[in-house]
Amino acid sequence: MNRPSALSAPEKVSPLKRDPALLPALAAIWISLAVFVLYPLFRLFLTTFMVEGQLSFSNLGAVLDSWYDRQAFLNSLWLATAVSVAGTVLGYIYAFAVTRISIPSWLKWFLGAVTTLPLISPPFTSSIALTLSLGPNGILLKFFGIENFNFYGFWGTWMSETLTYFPVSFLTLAAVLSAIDPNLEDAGLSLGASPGRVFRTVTFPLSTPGIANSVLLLFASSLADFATPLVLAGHSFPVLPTQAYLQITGLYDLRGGAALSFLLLLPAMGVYVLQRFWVGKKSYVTISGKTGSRSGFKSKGKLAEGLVLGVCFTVTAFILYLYSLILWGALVKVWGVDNSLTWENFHYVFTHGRKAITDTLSIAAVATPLGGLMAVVVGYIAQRKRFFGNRAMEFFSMLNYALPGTVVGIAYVIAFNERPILLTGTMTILVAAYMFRYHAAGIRAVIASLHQIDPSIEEASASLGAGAARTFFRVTVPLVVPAVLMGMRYLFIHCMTAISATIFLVSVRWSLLTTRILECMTELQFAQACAFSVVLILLVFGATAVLTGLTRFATRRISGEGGRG
Amino acid sequence: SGELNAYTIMPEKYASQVFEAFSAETGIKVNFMRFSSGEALARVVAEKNNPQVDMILGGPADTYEAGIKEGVFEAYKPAGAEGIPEKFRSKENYWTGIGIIPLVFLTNSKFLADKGLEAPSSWNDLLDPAYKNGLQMADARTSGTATERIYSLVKIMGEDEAFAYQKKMHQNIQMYTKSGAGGAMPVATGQAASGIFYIVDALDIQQQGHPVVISYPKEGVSYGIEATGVLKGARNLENAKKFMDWASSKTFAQLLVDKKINYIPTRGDVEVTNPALDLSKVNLVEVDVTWKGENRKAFVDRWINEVIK
Amino acid sequence: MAVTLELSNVSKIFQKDRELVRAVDDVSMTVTPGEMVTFLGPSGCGKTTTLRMVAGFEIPSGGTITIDGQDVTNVPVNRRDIGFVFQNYALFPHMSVFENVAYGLRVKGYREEEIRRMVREGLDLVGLGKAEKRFPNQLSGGEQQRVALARVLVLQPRVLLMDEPLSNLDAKLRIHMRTEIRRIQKHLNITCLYVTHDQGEALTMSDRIMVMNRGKVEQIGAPLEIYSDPSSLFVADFIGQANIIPGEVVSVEGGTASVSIAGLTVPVRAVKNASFAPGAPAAVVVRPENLLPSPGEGMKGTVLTATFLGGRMEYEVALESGRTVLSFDPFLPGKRMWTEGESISLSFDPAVAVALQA
Amino acid sequence: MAVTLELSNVSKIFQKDRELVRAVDDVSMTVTPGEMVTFLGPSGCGKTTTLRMVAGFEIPSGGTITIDGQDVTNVPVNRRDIGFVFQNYALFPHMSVFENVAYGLRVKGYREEEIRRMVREGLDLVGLGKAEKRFPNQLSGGEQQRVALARVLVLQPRVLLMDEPLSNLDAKLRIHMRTEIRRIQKHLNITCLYVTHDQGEALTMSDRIMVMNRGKVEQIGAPLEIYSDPSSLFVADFIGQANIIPGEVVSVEGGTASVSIAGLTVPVRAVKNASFAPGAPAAVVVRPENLLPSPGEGMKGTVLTATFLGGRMEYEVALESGRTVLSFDPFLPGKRMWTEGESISLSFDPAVAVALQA
Ligand SMILES: Nc1ncnc2c1ncn2[C@@H]1O[C@H](COP(=O)(O)OP(=O)(O)OP(=O)(O)O)[C@@H](O)[C@H]1O
Ligand SMILES: Nc1ncnc2c1ncn2[C@@H]1O[C@H](COP(=O)(O)OP(=O)(O)OP(=O)(O)O)[C@@H](O)[C@H]1O
Ligand SMILES: [Fe+3]
Ligand SMILES: [Mg+2]
Ligand SMILES: [Mg+2]
Repeated sequence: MNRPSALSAPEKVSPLKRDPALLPALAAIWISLAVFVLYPLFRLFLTTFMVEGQLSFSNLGAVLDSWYDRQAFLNSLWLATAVSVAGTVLGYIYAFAVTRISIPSWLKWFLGAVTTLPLISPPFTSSIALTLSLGPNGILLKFFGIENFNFYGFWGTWMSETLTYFPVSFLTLAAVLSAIDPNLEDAGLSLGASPGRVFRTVTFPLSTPGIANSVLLLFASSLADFATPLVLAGHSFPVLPTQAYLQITGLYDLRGGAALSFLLLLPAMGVYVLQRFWVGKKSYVTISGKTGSRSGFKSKGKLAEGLVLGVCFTVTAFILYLYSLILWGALVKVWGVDNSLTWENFHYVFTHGRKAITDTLSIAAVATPLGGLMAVVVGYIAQRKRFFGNRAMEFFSMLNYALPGTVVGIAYVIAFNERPILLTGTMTILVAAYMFRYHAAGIRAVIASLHQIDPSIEEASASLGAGAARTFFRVTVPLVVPAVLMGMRYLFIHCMTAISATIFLVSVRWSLLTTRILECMTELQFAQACAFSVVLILLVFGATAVLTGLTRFATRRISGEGGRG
Repeated sequence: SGELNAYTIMPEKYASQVFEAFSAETGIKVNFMRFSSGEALARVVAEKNNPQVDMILGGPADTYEAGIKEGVFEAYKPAGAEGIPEKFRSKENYWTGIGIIPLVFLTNSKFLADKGLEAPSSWNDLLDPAYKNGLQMADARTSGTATERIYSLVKIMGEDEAFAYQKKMHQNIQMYTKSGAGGAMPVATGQAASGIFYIVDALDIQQQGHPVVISYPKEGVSYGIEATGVLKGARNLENAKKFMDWASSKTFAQLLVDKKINYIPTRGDVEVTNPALDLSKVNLVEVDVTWKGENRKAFVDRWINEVIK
Repeated sequence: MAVTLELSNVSKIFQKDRELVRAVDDVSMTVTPGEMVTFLGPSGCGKTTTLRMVAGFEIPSGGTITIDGQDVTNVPVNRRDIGFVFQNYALFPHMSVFENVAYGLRVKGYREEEIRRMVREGLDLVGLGKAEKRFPNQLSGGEQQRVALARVLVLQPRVLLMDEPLSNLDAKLRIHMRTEIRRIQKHLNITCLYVTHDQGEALTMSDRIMVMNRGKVEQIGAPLEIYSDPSSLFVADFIGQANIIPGEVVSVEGGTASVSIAGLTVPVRAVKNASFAPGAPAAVVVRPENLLPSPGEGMKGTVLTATFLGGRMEYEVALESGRTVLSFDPFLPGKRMWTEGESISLSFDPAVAVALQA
Repeated sequence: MAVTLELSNVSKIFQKDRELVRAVDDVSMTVTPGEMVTFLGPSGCGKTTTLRMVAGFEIPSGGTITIDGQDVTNVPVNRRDIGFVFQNYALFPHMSVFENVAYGLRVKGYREEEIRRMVREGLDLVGLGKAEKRFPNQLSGGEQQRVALARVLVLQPRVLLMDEPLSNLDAKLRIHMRTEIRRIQKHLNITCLYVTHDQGEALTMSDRIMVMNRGKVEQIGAPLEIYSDPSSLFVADFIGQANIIPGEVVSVEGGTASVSIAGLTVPVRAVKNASFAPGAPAAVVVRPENLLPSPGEGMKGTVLTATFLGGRMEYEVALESGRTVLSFDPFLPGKRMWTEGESISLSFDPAVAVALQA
C-alpha cells in the first residue's frame, strides 16, 4: 500500500476476551503444570544448587571438570541426534508404506501392530533379546558368521533406542501423512513431476510438522533415556542420563546427579527452538473444508516401493524375531538349559504379579484418558491460540519428558513428601508422574496434526452456534483423533512399562508391574521377566483395542472409512 | 504388634521370607518394597523430611555409610549385637551387619570345556588371552560389587599394582555392567565367559541350573557386609528396633541357613551347610568398612582415569 | 426477529512481512432488517474479508460492527447468531452429510426426530436427499457446496452471510437455489449479506448492491440504480457490460447533458451529483444491449468478432475512432447478421445512456 | 504437437458400503487435435470424474482412454503431459505463489532466469503480478483460483484439463480469462477439456459441447447445434432456458412438424432423427427470448413476476393451461412493460422453435 497507513499495525485484542471458554482451560493447564512440573523441578533445583543457603554451581563445576562427564555430554548429544534421525527415517518409511503404498489392509494392521511391540519393551527385556542376538556370541552373529561386531557401546545403544522409539515417529507421521490432501500430490504429478519428485517437493515438505515433532520427541526420549545405555552402552560410551543415574545410585551423590540432569535441558531446549524454527510460519493446511476426492493409489515406482517394503519387512521380521525370543524365554523352564515347555512362569506372573497387574492397570486407566485430554488441550492451545506465555506452556509441558526419569522421580519425592502438597504413597502421585512425563508424545502429535487443518473448519462450527468447548470436542478432537489415540496409546504403554520416574514413587500400597519385572531381572529370574513382558504385551494390545473402540464410539464416526483413512 | 514399613535392598524372594518369619514371631505386619541400594538410599534421602518407611533391610554397608553422611539413620544398638563381631557393625551403631558375601569367580562351564581350561583359581588366570572379550563384571561407578573387587585387589597387591592389574584385565573385558549381578546372566547363557560376582548372585544362577562353576582365587578376596538399619524419624520406631533385635539374633542367622538364603551369617554360632558358603577353604581378606568409605571415591576416580580411559 | 446490521468505518489490514495489505478500507453501511445486500467487486477487493469481520472470524483493525444496535466487535462468533456459507465450504470432513447439516441443530438442542426432519427438509431443498450418508470427499464440488448451504439454511439465523454460495452450481440449479434462498430469506425476514460474482444473481436477488473496489465502497444502491446510475466509471464498467465512449460536454440543462461524440451531439442523462461544465470531457456509458446495428446513420465501424450467444448475437466492433465497443443484438430469425470484417453502423438510444465525469 | 484424445466406453463406479455410485457411465468421445470440448451438466453428473480419469488420477472401472493414439489407461499421470486445473485449486500450501507457478517449469528443467520470466508472464496473465511472494492462505478465493490457472498455463501441456477454472472470478475477469485461455489454447493448438457451469462460457469458448447427465453423454455437438437442435428434452431444458410446451403432432412434412398447441396449429422444425406420427404427443421447445409479448393474438396468460435484469425484462407468465413460461423481452426505453397480475399475450416465431418427442 503506497499510502502512509493511518491505522497502525493490526490491533491486538486479547483472545481471552473473545474466547471466554479458554480461561478455565488455561488456568487448569497452568496450575497443573505449575504443580506437577515447575514446582518439583524448582525444589530439586534448590536442593541441588543451594549450598548453605546460597546459590552455588559448584556441583555442576565438579561434574564438568571430569573428562568422562564431558564425554558423556557429547555422547548424549550424538546419540540423541543419531537416534532421532534414524528413528524418524524408519518411522517415515513405515508411515509411508502404510499410507501411500497399496498393500492389503490386514498387512497395514499387522505392520502397525508389530511396531507397538518395541514400545512395550519394559526396561531391559528387549535389550536382553538384542544382546542374545547381536551381543558377543550372539545367535544372529553366529548365524550370519559375523565376527568382531562391537555391540556394546554406541551401536547397541543406538540400535536398541532406535527400535524402541521409532514407533512413536511412525504413529505421528502416519497421522500426518494420511491427512495430506491427495489432490496435492495429484497436482504435482499432473505438473509433470515424477513420483520421486512429488515426494521430495510436496509430500515430504508437507509432512514437516510431523517430522519436526518426531525428531523433537525422539531427541528428548533418547536424551532422557538411561535404561538402555545402562545395559548396552558399556563403559566406552558414557551418556549423560546414565551418568546422572550412576552418580545418584552408585556414588550416592544426589546433587551431582541432579546437576548433570539439568544440563540435559540445554540441548532439549535447543532442539525445541530449532523445531519451531523449522516448522516456521509456513502453512501446511491440507485439510480444507473443500475436499478433493481421494484418488486410487498410484504406483510410486516399483523400485521405491520395493525398497520401502523391503525395509519394513526386514525390520518387522527382526522385531518379531526379538519378541519370539522373549516368548520362548517365557515358555521354557530355563533358557538354554532346560528347554522343556512350561506354564510355570505365567503361573508365577499371575500369582506374584496379580496385585501389580491390577494396580498398574488402574493407574493406567486413570492416567490415559486424563493424559489424552491434556494432550489435546495443550496441543490445541499451543498451535491454535496465540497469546503471551504460549511457547512457555508448550515447552514446560515437555520438561518432564526431556529429563531422565530418575531425576523427575526424585524431584517428585522432594516436592510432594511434605506439606502443602503431600502426595507420596498415593495413586495421584503415580498418575501425575506418568501423565506429565508421557503426555508429551500426544501433545506433539496433536500439534503436528493441527498444522494441517484449515481453521475455517473450526470457524464453521462457531458460526453454527457451537461454543468453544463444543467446537473443540466435536470438530477439532475428531479431526486429530489419530494423533490423540496415538498419544493415549503411548501414555498407556508407558504407564504399564516405564519405571525410571516411578521407582521413587511406588509405595507399599501401589506397586507396579515394571517394578516387578525389574526385580525379576535383578534377581536373575529371566524366564519370569519374559513371562511378565508377554502378559504386558497382551494387556497392551487388549487395552489398545478397547481404547480405539471407546474413542471411536465417543466421537462417533471419526475419520470413518469414508473420511480420511 | 502393629506395623513396620521397610525398604529392602535384599532381593525380594529373600526379603519376603525374612519378613514372613519376623511377622510370624512378633505379629508385626511388615510392608516392604525392594530397591537397588542406590535407589533405596536416594529415596530415603529425598524423603528425609517425612520418612515413608522405618528401616532398611540388606544392602552393602557402604550404602549405610553414605546415608550416615546425609543424616538419615538413627543409631541403635540391637539387643543381640554382642553376638556379632564388631567389624560387622557400624561404630556409631547406625547399622548392623547380618550377613557377609565374599566375591567369587563365576565361569561358564561350556566355555571351559571348549577351551580346555580349568576354572580360574587365581586373579592372574583372568588375564589369559583365552578370556579375551569374554569377561563381564560390574562398573566401579555403579556397583558395590565392583568397588569390592578393587578393595580386594588393593589389599592383595597394593594400590598401584592393583590398578596396573586391572588395566591388563581390561584387555579381556567384554563389558562392565551397571549392576553387580548384571554379568551373571550373560555368563550363564554363554555370551560371556567369566566374571567376578558376589556369592549370592553366583549361587543363584547356579541353583537355577545353568552350566556354571564357582571358584575362589587363591590370593584371596574380600567380602561385603549385608546390613540393616533404622531410619531417623521412623514412625514405627519401636517395631523397627524390634526387628533389629530379631535380625541380630541367632534365630535369624539360623533362618538364613535353613531357607538357603545365600548369605553367610555374621554370627558365628550357627553352622553353614552349603559347601559353597563354607569359608574355611577360602582366603578371606579383611577390609575395614571405614577404610572402604574413605577410599572409595579416590579408587573410582582412579579406575575411571586409569583403567577404562 | 429481523435485525439491523451496521458497519462503521470498518477496516482490515493484513500484515505480511513488511507488506501491509489494506484488504478492507473504511467501509460504512447500514443493512436494514430483513434486507439482502449483495457485495459485488473484482476478485480480491475485500468482500470475503468484510463478511468474515461481520461473522467475527476476523477482528477489524478499526471501526465497529453492530448487530441489532449492539456492538459485537468483541462478541464471540457463536453468540452472534449468524449463519455463514464459506467460499471454501468448510464442511466437516469427518462427518457424513447428515451430520454436517444436523450439527447446528444439535447445538441448538433440537430433539432428535425434529433434527431428522429438518435435515431431510434442508437436504431436499438443495436436492441432496439421497446423499445423507456420504462423506464430503465422496461428493462432487457442487454437491459439497449445496451441503454447505443446507447446513446454514436449516438454522434460520438472524443474520445470514453467504460467500459465493452458488459458484459451483450449474445455471439451472443456481437459479433454483437463488429463488429458494430469496424465498426463505424473505419469509423469515433474515438480514442477509451475500457475495457473488454473478451479476445476474446480484441484480435479481438483492434489495441493494454494494460495489467494492480495492477494499473501498464504490457505490451502494438498488440494483436498477447501480445499473442505470453508476456513480463512477468503475461501477459502470464493472456492472453489466458497458461501452464507455468519451466525448465533450456541449451544454447542460437540468439532468441532461448534451455530449458530442464522434461528431454527433446527443442529449444524455447526466449522472446524479455530477457537475458538468460545457467543454469538459465526459464519458458516455452505453450498455451493449442499447448499442444496436442501425440501418440509418450512426457510429461507423468494422465487425471484429461475431459470436452467437444463445439468445443473442454479440458483436465486437472497432469504431472509426479506434475504440472497440460491444453490441448485443437480440437474435431473431430473419434478422440480418453481420460477420467478421463487415462494416456496420451502430446507434444507441440516448435516453438510456448516461454521462459521467471522465 | 496437437494430439487426439479418445475415450471409449469409459465408466467409473464408486463403491461405498453397499451403495454403488455409477459416476461415469459408458462415455465415448473423440477430441480432435487442438479442439476444445466443454463438459456441461448438472452438479454431480460425472464431469470431474471423467476429467480425473483422463488425467490419470482415477483408474476407469471399464473402457480405455487413448492420447495421441496411445492407450494411456495405465500410463502414470506425470508421463501424460497433461495440465490439470483442480476444482478445489490444490495449490501447494507450503509454497509461495511464485513457487507454485514455477513448480512445473522446474520439473521440466528450465533455467532459473527463464523460469522467472515465464512465471512473471503467467502471473501477469492472471493479474497477480504483485502477489508472487504471498502464500496461498493469504490470497482471496479468486486469487487462488487464478494461481491454479497460471500454474498450468505456463506449462503449455499437450492436453489441458480444466475443472471449473473460473468459477470464483467476477464477470469481467472471467470474460478476460476465457478469451486468454482460448487464445493460448488456439495459439499453441492444445487439445482441451473444459468443465464449466457457465453456459455463456461453454457457448463462447468451445468448439464442441458435451452435455452429460447422470454419468451418461446426452449430446455432443457444436454450441449452436446443441442450442438449437437439442437431441433430448433434458438438453433442451438444461442449455439456456427453455419453455417446453406440450402439444400434439398434426402432420409431418420434411423437417417440419405441425403441432397443435393451445388450440393453435404451428409449423415447427422437428428435431433431427425424430420420427413423428400424426397424433403423437410432441414437446415444443421455445426459448424465452423467442417468446415475446405480442400485441395481437397469442397464448394468453397472466404475469406472475416481472424482473428487471439489466438488458432485459424477464416475465414469468402463467398460461391459461396452467403452465408457467418465461419470456425475455429486450429492455428498450419506451417499450411497454407489464407488471405483476396483468394479462399478457405471448407469441413465438415457430421457425426458431423445435419440436421434440415428448
Ligand atoms: N469417492 C467417491 N465415492 C462415492 N461417490 C463419489 C465419489 N466421488 C464422487 N462421487 C459421486 O460421483 C458423482 C460424480 O461426481 P463428479 O465429481 O464427477 O461430479 P461433477 O459432475 O464434477 O459435479 P460438480 O459440477 O458438482 O462438480 C457424484 O454424484 C458424486 O457424489
Ligand atoms: N491472511 C492474509 N494475509 C495477507 N493478505 C490477505 C490475507 N487474506 C486476504 N488477503 C488479501 O486481502 C485482499 C482481500 O481478500 P478477500 O478474500 O476479502 O477478497 P475477495 O473480495 O473475497 O476476493 P474473491 O472474490 O477473489 O474471493 C486480497 O487481496 C487478499 O490477497
Ligand atoms: Fe524411563
Ligand atoms: Mg472471497
Ligand atoms: Mg466437479
